[in-house]
Amino acid sequence: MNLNRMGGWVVGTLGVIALLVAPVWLTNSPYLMHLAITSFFYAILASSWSLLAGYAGQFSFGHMAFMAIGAYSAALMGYYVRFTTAATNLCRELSLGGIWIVLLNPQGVTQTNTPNCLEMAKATMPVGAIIMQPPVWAGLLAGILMGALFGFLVGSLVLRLRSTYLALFTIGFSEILRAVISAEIDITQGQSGLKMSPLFPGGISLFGMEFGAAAKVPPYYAMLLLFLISMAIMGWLASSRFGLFIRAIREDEEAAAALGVHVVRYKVLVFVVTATIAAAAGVIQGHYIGIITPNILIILQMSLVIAMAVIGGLESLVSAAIGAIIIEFMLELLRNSFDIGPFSVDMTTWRLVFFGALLMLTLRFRRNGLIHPLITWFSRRNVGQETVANRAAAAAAPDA
Amino acid sequence: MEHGAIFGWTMLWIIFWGIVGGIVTPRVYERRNLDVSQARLGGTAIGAATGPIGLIPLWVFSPTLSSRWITAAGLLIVAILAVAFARADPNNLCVTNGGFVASQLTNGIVIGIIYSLMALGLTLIYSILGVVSFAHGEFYMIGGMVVYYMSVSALFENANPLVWLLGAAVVTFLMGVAFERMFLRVMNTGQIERPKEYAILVTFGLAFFLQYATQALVGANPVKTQRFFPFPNLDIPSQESAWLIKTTSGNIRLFDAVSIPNPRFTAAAIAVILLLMLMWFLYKTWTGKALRAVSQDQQAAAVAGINPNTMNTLAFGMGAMLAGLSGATLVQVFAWLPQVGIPASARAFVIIVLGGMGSLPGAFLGGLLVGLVEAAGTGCIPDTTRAAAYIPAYGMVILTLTLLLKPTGFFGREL
Amino acid sequence: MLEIKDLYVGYYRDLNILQGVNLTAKEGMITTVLGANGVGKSTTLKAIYGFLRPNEGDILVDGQSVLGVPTYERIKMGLAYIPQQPGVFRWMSVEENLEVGAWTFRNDKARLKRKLEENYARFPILRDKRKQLTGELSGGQQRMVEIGRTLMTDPKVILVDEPTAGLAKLLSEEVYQMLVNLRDRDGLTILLVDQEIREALKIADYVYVLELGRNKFEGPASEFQDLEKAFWVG
Amino acid sequence: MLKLEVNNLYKNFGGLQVLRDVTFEVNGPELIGLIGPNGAGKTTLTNILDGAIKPSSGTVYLNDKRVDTLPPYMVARAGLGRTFQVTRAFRRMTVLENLLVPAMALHATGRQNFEAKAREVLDFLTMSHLTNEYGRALSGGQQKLLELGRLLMLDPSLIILDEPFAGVHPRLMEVIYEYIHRVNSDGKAIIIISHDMDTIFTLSKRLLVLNYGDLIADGDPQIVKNDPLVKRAYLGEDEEEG
Repeated sequence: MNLNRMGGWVVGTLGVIALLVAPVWLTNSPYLMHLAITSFFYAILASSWSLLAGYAGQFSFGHMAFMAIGAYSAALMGYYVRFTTAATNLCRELSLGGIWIVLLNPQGVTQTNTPNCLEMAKATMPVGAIIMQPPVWAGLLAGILMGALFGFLVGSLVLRLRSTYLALFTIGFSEILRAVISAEIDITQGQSGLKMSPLFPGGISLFGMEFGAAAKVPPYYAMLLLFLISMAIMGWLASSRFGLFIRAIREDEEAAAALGVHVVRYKVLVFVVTATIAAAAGVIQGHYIGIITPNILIILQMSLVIAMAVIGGLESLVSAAIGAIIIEFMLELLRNSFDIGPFSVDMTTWRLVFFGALLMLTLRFRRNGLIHPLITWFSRRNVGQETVANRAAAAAAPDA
Repeated sequence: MEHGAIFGWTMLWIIFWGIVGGIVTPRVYERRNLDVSQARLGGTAIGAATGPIGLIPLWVFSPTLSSRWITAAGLLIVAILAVAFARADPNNLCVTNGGFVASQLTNGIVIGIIYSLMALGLTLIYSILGVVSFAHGEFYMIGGMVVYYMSVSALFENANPLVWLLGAAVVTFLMGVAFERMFLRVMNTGQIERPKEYAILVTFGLAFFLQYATQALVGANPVKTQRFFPFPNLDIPSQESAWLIKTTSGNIRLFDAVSIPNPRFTAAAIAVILLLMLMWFLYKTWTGKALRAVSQDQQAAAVAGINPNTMNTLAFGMGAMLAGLSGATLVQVFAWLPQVGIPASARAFVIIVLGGMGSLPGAFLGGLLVGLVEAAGTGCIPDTTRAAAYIPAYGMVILTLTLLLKPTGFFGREL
Repeated sequence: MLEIKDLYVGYYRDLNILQGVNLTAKEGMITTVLGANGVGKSTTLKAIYGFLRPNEGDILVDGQSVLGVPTYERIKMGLAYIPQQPGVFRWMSVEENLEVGAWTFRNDKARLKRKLEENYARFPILRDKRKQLTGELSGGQQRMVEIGRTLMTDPKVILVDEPTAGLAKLLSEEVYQMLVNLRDRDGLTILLVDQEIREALKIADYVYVLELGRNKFEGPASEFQDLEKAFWVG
Repeated sequence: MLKLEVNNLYKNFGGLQVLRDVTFEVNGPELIGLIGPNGAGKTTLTNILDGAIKPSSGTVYLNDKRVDTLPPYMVARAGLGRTFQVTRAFRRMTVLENLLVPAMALHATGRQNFEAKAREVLDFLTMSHLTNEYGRALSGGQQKLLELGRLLMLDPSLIILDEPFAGVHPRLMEVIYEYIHRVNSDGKAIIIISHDMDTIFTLSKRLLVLNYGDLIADGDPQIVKNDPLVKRAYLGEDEEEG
């Protein structure tokens, strides 16, 4: 292990420790805590998008759709699924060794409300029967599974498409999903959104302290944990054969196949992996915010994730994540509107204009992003010297 | 729907046999060393239209699949679906009221013409630069904004609406030219690695930038202009029985059945004039010929002395202008917001893929078809709010089917 | 007329398809470049016309270097290029194709008309088909359209790359006859690159043989009786 | 012992017949030259052997395993490696990573097992000073060598080299010559597609000639050279003969 690599580990470990202990200082500022949680959320999305687009070269504009699929799967499960200890005989249900998984009927918003089958069944159910909302982890599991499923479907479908078509298709996929969620009001509540329970409905005790359902510290650690886990998984994948192969596929599919790489499998797989991570982030964020609406799917959200990944550095997970965290904080810092003489500048919109311009300029003049070159400068600064030194050594050696 | 099951089962039957035909037919053709380029589309169409009745002879005799066969099968599918729909929902307006159907179809064509205008801009850009502009919808939005703000400005308030349109054209053209010069020209110099991906991201970035720059400048409240050209009151043949044409200032009624709102009608009329002007430009002027030459063979055009850089800039500017003009005509139809370009550009993507990337007639035909499908979808689905919300979905279904069955579209030159 | 001096061309700086090629196309003659395929014949023409940038060497037209001139302006120096793949505009009519050839003097209507007439006189069949889409024409006719379009600007030197590749034998004879006519009637300088060694030698005045990006033999066509010498390495 | 059997290969694209009844065998570590005028079907044949396209009819067996129905990655794993006419180094990956791709595609073990071998290969190609450079930083000739290096890591039993000498500097040519000899003496069969007659005649012990889809000659280079069919394909129709 060379010095640079070690330096990277040291900086990384220090960074993680800093993030772990940060709540000690931040805890008095719920606003900063909220910012931190949101920035982790975006960091997960930006880094997983960079795995998809930067490493594998699959320019998908549908990444937020996978996130929404995760969040909505969990939210719908919380709404329509109950675990009971007795049969209702009215709802659709599935018996699993003494426990019934009950599917509630949609009560409807637009048309006349239909009665809740479980409420009606309560009269006939034995006394003492327990009715339970599915726990958060079950929703998380459902969200992840659905994310993986849709990642698989989209991945298999767009496999043969060239980059332009892939971009067109995924942008359309995202829009269609938003249309479906907005339109199926009776199930999804449309624009008014689905409420989601807090991550820890009953509160939780951490480090000997009690935190209520609304406290920011538990979701901070939940999101940070997800961030670290997904970074660890993606980092491991990126440095293993998976990463090697998807980058080879990005560079030249045909050549990769001729060298024995199963192109189809890895292309689908990278969709599945990134979709799953995005979906998991969506579930946690949904529970943290407490409500999920179709507006998380607007193009702006996708644009932000892309801007974060590109400005940070598309071809590096860490750069994309750092870019996301920095930009999320900058978005907040630039929030304050101000007046210049008679003109009032509405910064809530102008900051987006600024990041749009920055995105274009970065692409035009710094394809590798603004953060990534710093990292490579540290990690690769001796490659040039090494090449020169090796060449000199080879020249000095007598010809064999 | 009273008997929704009929329609549902018909759909399932069609989808099932479509898939069977689409999977098996190419294999049969490949095994017999026949041309497989049409086999998947043809197999799917014939399977979906006729089920095993058509598929078995198809597999046994494996005739050459001409586009005529495929079109016939496509029409048959539409007919079967129409009959199933009529059986399933006999009280639907689309079944009972011929006038309503005619009206929907006409309105579909009317709106389709405007979609075509916008898609033509996108396809023009693609055929010359080889780039799909993800900011196309934003030029559309800006075209409408320019018209609205000219129409309320003290200076142009009383000007002829054509002046507003001219303003929209000039603004979007110049923006397109400036963007091409600043961000896309470098693609030809070899300075940019992987130019295709660069183009996708940088035009996407432009969309993001333009959308919020507009919002920052004018706010996010929906705006809409008055009718550009109200109809004169006409009653033909006579006032008592105006069965041929009857107009009020906001509506025109043809044959006592087909009714078209004024804004849509004028928008389509302007679009038709613009299309004719575009055709004149492309086919009769030197510059137009040069553009077509570049789109057909870059090298030969360069050999003939045509500067490709100039043509790239011009094509992008004109593409942006066409989008801007279609927005400019539609700002009297729809409420206008900075976000209005997103569904519009998604639709334009669908159209150019359906028509075949880079094909001008394809874009026109695709626009009409998408207009018709949307009209049928919105007009016939019983639940109107839901139908309206699903408008973008129809386009996506078309896009998915095109990509699966015939990725080159109607007149595609290449995938 | 056209001189190529010590030309190194390739897609990378160190992978040179051409490694020091020297050629001269003399005025009013057909100069033929032969060689097995892959030795860089087409590359030479592409470099002369500016589709590839030479790593080293120079290209002179009438003693004037063309290296800094962009491709689309080389036509104004009297150069013209007929590539191997028919470069016609398939979805344009024959007449439109010819008109595009007149792009550099598009505002000179009289000249345009004169040149169109000249071409129709040269290829009468094109007059009959002038409203037809060029893509619907036969391969030989497409060649005619292309040659006609190239001649619109009165070039001094034409670079011709395997003009008969993929054409039937009868048609190829026609095409070679066309080239001879261009030399004899119009006094053009022609640099012909070809695979059809026998045919190309028949019409050539002067012959170069390339091998692996370098000159191998050269001399007047009359000296080239031993075909095998031109091709096999002995 | 390598064995490649190509039986009655036909390929047509639409109406165009690109290959017609191509049959040949490769037994053991042969060094074969494949030549033919442009459009003769050399690239199509390579793509069929490699699995990138399927033949219209006919079969290909590699070491008694049918490979014409397999996708390229399976064919590669079955022991067929190829290079491309235009260099296809992975430009945004380091030289070392370029070499690891085929090795790791072949074996499901960690990368540390292959790094030593990769360094050996780089030594042989005189590129060890470039180990950590990106593919795009390499010169064209080095990219060509890198491609050859990737084949060594794949360790196939049959190698198809598509124009290995196009445009390379004489010094580099020697490296490639040595590469071919060494790989061949390691027991691998090599098919070289080249326009460079000189090299083909010096290197190969056997020559295959394709002309418009027909395999018109197969045998000793010196004999093939005087075959009237081959002459006609290259020199054009000879009028004295007909």
